[in-house]
Amino acid sequence: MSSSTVEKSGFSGRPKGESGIGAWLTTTDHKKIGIMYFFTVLVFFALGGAESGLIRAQLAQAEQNLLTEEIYNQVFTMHGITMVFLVVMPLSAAFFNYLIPLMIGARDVAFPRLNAFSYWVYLFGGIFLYSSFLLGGAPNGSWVGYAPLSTDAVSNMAFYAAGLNIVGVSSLAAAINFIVTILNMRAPGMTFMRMPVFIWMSLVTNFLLLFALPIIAVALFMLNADAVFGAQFFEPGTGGDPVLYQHLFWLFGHPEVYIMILPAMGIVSEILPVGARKPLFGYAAVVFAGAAIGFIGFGVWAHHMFTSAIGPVARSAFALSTMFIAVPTGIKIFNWVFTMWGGKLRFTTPMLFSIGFISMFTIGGLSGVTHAIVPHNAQQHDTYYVVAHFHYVLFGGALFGLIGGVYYWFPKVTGKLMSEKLGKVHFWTWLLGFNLTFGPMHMSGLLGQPRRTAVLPGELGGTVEIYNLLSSLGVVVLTVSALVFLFNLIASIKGGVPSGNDPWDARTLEWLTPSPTPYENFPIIPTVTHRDEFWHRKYAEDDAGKAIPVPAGAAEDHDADAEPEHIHMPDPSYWPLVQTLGFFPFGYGLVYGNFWLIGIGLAWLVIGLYGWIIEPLAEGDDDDPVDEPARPGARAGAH
Amino acid sequence: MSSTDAPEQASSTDEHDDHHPTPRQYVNIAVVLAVLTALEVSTYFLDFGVIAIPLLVILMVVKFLYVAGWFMHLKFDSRVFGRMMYTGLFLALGLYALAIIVILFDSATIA
Amino acid sequence: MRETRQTRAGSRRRTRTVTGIVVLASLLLAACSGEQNALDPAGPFAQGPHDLIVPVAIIAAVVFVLVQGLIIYSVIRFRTRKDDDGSLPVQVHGNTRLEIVWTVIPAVILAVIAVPTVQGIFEQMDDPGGDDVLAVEVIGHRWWFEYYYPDYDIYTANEMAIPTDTPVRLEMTAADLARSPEQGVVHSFWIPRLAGKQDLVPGQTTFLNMQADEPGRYLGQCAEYCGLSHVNMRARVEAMEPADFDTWVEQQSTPAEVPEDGTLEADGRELYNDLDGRQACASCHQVWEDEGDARAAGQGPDLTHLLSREEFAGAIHDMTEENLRDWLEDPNSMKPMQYEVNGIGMPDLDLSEEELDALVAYLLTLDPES
Amino acid sequence: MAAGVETTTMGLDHRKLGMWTFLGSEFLFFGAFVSAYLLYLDTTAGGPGVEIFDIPFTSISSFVLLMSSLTMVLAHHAHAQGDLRRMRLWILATAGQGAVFLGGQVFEFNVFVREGLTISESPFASSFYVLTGFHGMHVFVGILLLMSVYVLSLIGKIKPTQHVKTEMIGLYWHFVDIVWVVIFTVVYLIPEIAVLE
Ligand code: HEA
Ligand code: HEA
Ligand code: HEC
Ligand code: CUA
Ligand SMILES: [Cu+2]
Repeated sequence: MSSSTVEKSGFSGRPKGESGIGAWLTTTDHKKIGIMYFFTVLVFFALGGAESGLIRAQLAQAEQNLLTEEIYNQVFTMHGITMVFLVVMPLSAAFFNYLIPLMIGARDVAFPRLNAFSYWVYLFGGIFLYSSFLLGGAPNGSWVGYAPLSTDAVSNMAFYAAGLNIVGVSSLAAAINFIVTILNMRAPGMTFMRMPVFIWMSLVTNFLLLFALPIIAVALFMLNADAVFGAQFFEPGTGGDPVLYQHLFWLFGHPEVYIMILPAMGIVSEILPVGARKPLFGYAAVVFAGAAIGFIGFGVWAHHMFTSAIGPVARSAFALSTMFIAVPTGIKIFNWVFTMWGGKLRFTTPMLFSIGFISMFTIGGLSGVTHAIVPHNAQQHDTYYVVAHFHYVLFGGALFGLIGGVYYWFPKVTGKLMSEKLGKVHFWTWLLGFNLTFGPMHMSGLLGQPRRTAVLPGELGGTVEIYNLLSSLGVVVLTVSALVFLFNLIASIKGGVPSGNDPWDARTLEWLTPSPTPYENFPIIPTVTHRDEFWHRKYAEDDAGKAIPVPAGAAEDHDADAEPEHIHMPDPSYWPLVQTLGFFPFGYGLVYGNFWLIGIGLAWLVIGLYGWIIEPLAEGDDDDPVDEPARPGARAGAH
Repeated sequence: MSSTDAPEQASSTDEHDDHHPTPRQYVNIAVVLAVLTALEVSTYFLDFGVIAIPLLVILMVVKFLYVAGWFMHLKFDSRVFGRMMYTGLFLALGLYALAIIVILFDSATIA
Repeated sequence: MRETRQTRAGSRRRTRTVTGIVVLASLLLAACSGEQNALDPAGPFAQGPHDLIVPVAIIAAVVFVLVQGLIIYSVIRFRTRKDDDGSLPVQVHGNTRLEIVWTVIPAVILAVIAVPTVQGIFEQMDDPGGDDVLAVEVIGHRWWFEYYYPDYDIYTANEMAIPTDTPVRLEMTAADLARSPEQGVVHSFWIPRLAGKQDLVPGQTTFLNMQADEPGRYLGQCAEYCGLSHVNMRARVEAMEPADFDTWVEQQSTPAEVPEDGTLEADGRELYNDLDGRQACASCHQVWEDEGDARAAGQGPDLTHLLSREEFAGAIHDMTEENLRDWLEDPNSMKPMQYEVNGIGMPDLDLSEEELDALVAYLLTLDPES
Repeated sequence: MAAGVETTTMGLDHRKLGMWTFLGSEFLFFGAFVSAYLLYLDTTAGGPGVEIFDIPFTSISSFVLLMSSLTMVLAHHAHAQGDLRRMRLWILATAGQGAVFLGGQVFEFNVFVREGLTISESPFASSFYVLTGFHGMHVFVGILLLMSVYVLSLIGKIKPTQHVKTEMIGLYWHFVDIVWVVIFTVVYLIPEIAVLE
């Protein structure tokens, strides 16, 4: 093990500092990266929220002209892109980062530097997308970017194509990383059926990412090639098929919506049992349903194209598969409800958000099923009724779950509790503001209000106006609520009440270690003998199924015979940050059709890769152990 | 960490090297691949009639399996690897076949 | 065909009573207002889907009440009480029988819904057939709808005239003639009270059936985002008694009258054909003046009987003298377009006051009623 | 906590598992391009179509790429034996064959462009160039990786024991080869034969 010191004198050395900004810039620690994801998401959420504020201000009354059509179209496009790709997905990634290693009893992810790489690519991809505002206008072709509209230069959608591909690289790298981590780094004894549901849902989500991202990458490359390099993929003038783009986009797009909801479902499945003081009702069914949703989710994509140029047989087939997906989702809903049934519920803030999740998501899910009634989908499609549906599942679902997760794991990260009082204010205003904003959209949509329209036409009839006004008022409530959340967050980081190591009487492994989590996560890697391992270390069940606490100290110490280990942690590295900067020239090259920039970007990425490879080997990195005994003779043979 | 014994303990690297093929076997496989390729190309010069296309597909699959099985060691390595790859392969085949069928045979234009 | 339509009308009356009982009272309240209201069908092709969604909405409402009821009940019943002894509740891990119940019941419900859904899809898309079907070709341009009546060789824009009680089969595609006949972007034609929407795809033809029971003006909107002025791409259907429709066809099939020489209108016609140096109106628009001439689609809307339409420019402005003048003076301020950057829309032709007077006077003569 | 195989849950090397995971997703990537190509086979907008292919020429370069898989696996075998010198030799051979293939592709593209098949000619042309171009990019990346292994093993950064590294690059290389096996049949041979008939 001492041989590693020899290696330290390599090409550039590795960064040291344990503190200060440098430590953050070069970190490969999954916990720090998770925290960076979280704060970056906050900024993008504020941007996306501000954009939605502009949307709602414009639509508060009929025939308003606060924003021109040109600006409005950019704003709603960027709102959609921001919320989907720069808020919900990376917020899930923040949880993956922080929690996956902790929940499976590992010290880091499988590829720590790749993990840092993912973060920086995400950040720079986001900055790249937003730089378009300064460079002649943001993309304005909607978040689905239908061709051939988006191949038109005035749509600025080259930024969308290049930007999303960059962000996609981040997600793909992260997906591979997390899949390998979950499959290959579980603590001894943690079999698949002992994994926490959150881990299961993360695994499914990352497989969805793994298989869905390449599809949109292709769609975006084609779009980019059409828009900038004169290709003809979707150009009807030469026989290109615009519907092909729609198929490719939604082949990705639908799995994508489950990518956004499954992590939240995992989080809720962790919080509910803790809040109800009862194990998850039907663990196997919840896990299986999650996997089924992921799988079926690949086979329903054309339900976004019911009014497109597809025929009756396809419409019927996709209607059926779409309806069918309600079955596994329903299983989860009822299992969650029955987790609460017969429990002793403690209404902590995370619990409130989880209950809010079940309740609000069900509304969005049910309106989803009404979309699958194809003959009537022709009325709903591209109206505010759809906008209502997807905000109920995305905001009422994904965001409620993820925010519940923030409250729940905040003590884990900081060792402090968030204010429960402010948390409850946040929850109730959030719930109110959310329903006020999106509830009325069901009505205005059915009354004929189309989406993606820059002005609310007065001729739609008086009723629509009042619904829009309510929606716009809702955003005011939401903004206040978000500020309460933000204040709570900052105040609790600064001066929150110490939480102790296990504030919720939790069930899973991450609470086994001290809070805040020490650098190496676990002093000794735990050996797992049960699902909900940590809970079983605290309680036993009597014959009637009643739980009784195990007296302190009497617990059978599973890890007693484990020897103290020599702990290797991944070293920090400059290269993920340095290398990913290369995506800027690469991206701008793709946007402006400049092969020099593309070349510079690629060269930069390659050189960065070399820096990465040549960097002195560290113990415990995603590389071969340097302390592997060298085979005498073999080395000599090399020269 | 090497002291903890995981339940699904693995064979060490050196162990599974043992049942890796020899260079001679690799060369044999390559010869087979070369012959198959020659057969493929011959369909261009000779007229195989209706069997040409099925034949080409079969040859392609066989070559695929040979390279994956021998050169990529799928035959000898953990089944997990193969599962990863075939999941992607079959998902791609299924999804794109479905999409192509929808586009070619059930576009609204025809209805 | 007639028969099915009658049975549909019957079921329509029945569901009206059903809707009356629907819990969603607000749905009903809304159903009484707005000419672009998807909840107030005014023809069989809108009624069919409506009759399907109402029971589904009821089922959804029941599931909604059930789930929310369960949640609220659990929250109240199983909250930790003040006098709680701190012991843990019974650790139930699951119940296979229950879980099967809530797997099977939704599956059965959905299977039941699926049958009429699939039937509805085929009904909605099938060619209504029969001799009385009126064919109309719809071409979506950025950002206005063009209509062509192949049976009568009539071109018009924005407002589609149809006879009542007659099925109309729309054959639709999209094109931006400014660029090439086959280029264009996706649009969607949607008149909620008469039918659901159907996308218009450049290079392909799609179909949509619609029919109006009563005469009236039905509002609609392009429903697929198509860029800058998507919001300003509105559509209208003017349904009229068959006799009135025949009159309309008659009028539209008469060439426009040529104004007498020496009048302001005649000057306008001159300018229309030749704007010395600037792009002439006639290069993009057609005014059909001679039976012998072929009628043809242009880059811009056909102006032959401009004044037979109540609105113009994607049906966002009333057809008034003032508006027309403003339009010619500065089209972009009346409706954002992209002529300069993208060749889409109507250019600003730098018209002088006199030219404007003359052109507007000329346009106002394009009225089949006069 | 090194990634030694002994310490992982499934007993698999992280990097190999990661590589296979990545390759799984690559099928979806190439599959989409191949699908677009198949859809657009006849969509030539009056320009050149599949008849433009020079099958004998492509057969040779395909054959070279196929054989590079043999040298690749021999390189790994040598590395597994701890024989870095021979490993480097085979690596060079592999990269060389890859370069021959790439050169062939560049030549082929040039000929096609001169014959009027540019990327903006038709959807057929676009999908052909982008599909084979992306494959070419993969080969190019493979060559870069191979040369890195070569150099790194020279300067002692890759040790005789670290044959997982060659194995990983081998996996990638064989995959790229497999994709070409499919492309050669589906993109070149079958359409060409269908046209001849
Ligand atoms: C988190 C994201 C998310 C989730 C989870 C879902 C879930 C579902 N979605 Fe949604 N959807 C979106 C995000 C999401 N969607 C987005 C973003 C769009 C718009 C994209 C755009 O155009 O911009 C969209 C659009 C969309 C459409 C296209 C609408 C249109 O444009 O015309 C359709 C059509 O079928 C649909 C259906 C469904 C269905 C059936 C589900 C199902 O999974 C829901 C299942 C859940 C339940 C049904 C509730 C619980 C179940 C029970 C309590 C059991 C009992 C129930 C019954 C018996 C019915 N969605
Ligand atoms: C997860 C996804 C998500 C989320 C959370 C939201 C959140 C919101 N969205 Fe949505 N939206 C989409 C995804 C999402 N949206 C998508 C995909 C589209 C389709 C785009 C398209 O058609 O292409 C869309 C479209 C869309 C439209 C339709 C636009 C149109 O069709 O013309 C509207 C209209 O009202 C709207 C409104 C809102 C509102 C009011 C919120 C609010 O809930 C937002 C509330 C948030 C805030 C108010 C933020 C406040 C925060 C602070 C103030 C904190 C400050 C903090 C720091 C400095 C750290 N959105
Ligand atoms: C380069 C092409 C072009 C030229 C030249 C042009 N127009 Fe137009 N015009 C259009 C287009 C395109 C529209 C449809 C705009 C829309 O609604 O989005 C239009 C719309 C109109 C309309 C409204 C028609 C309706 O029913 O919506 C009128 C009236 C009109 N033009 C008159 C004129 C006159 C008069 C001139 C000459 C002084 C002229 N146009 C020159 C392209 C042109
Ligand atoms: Cu045309 Cu929107
Ligand atoms: Cu979907």
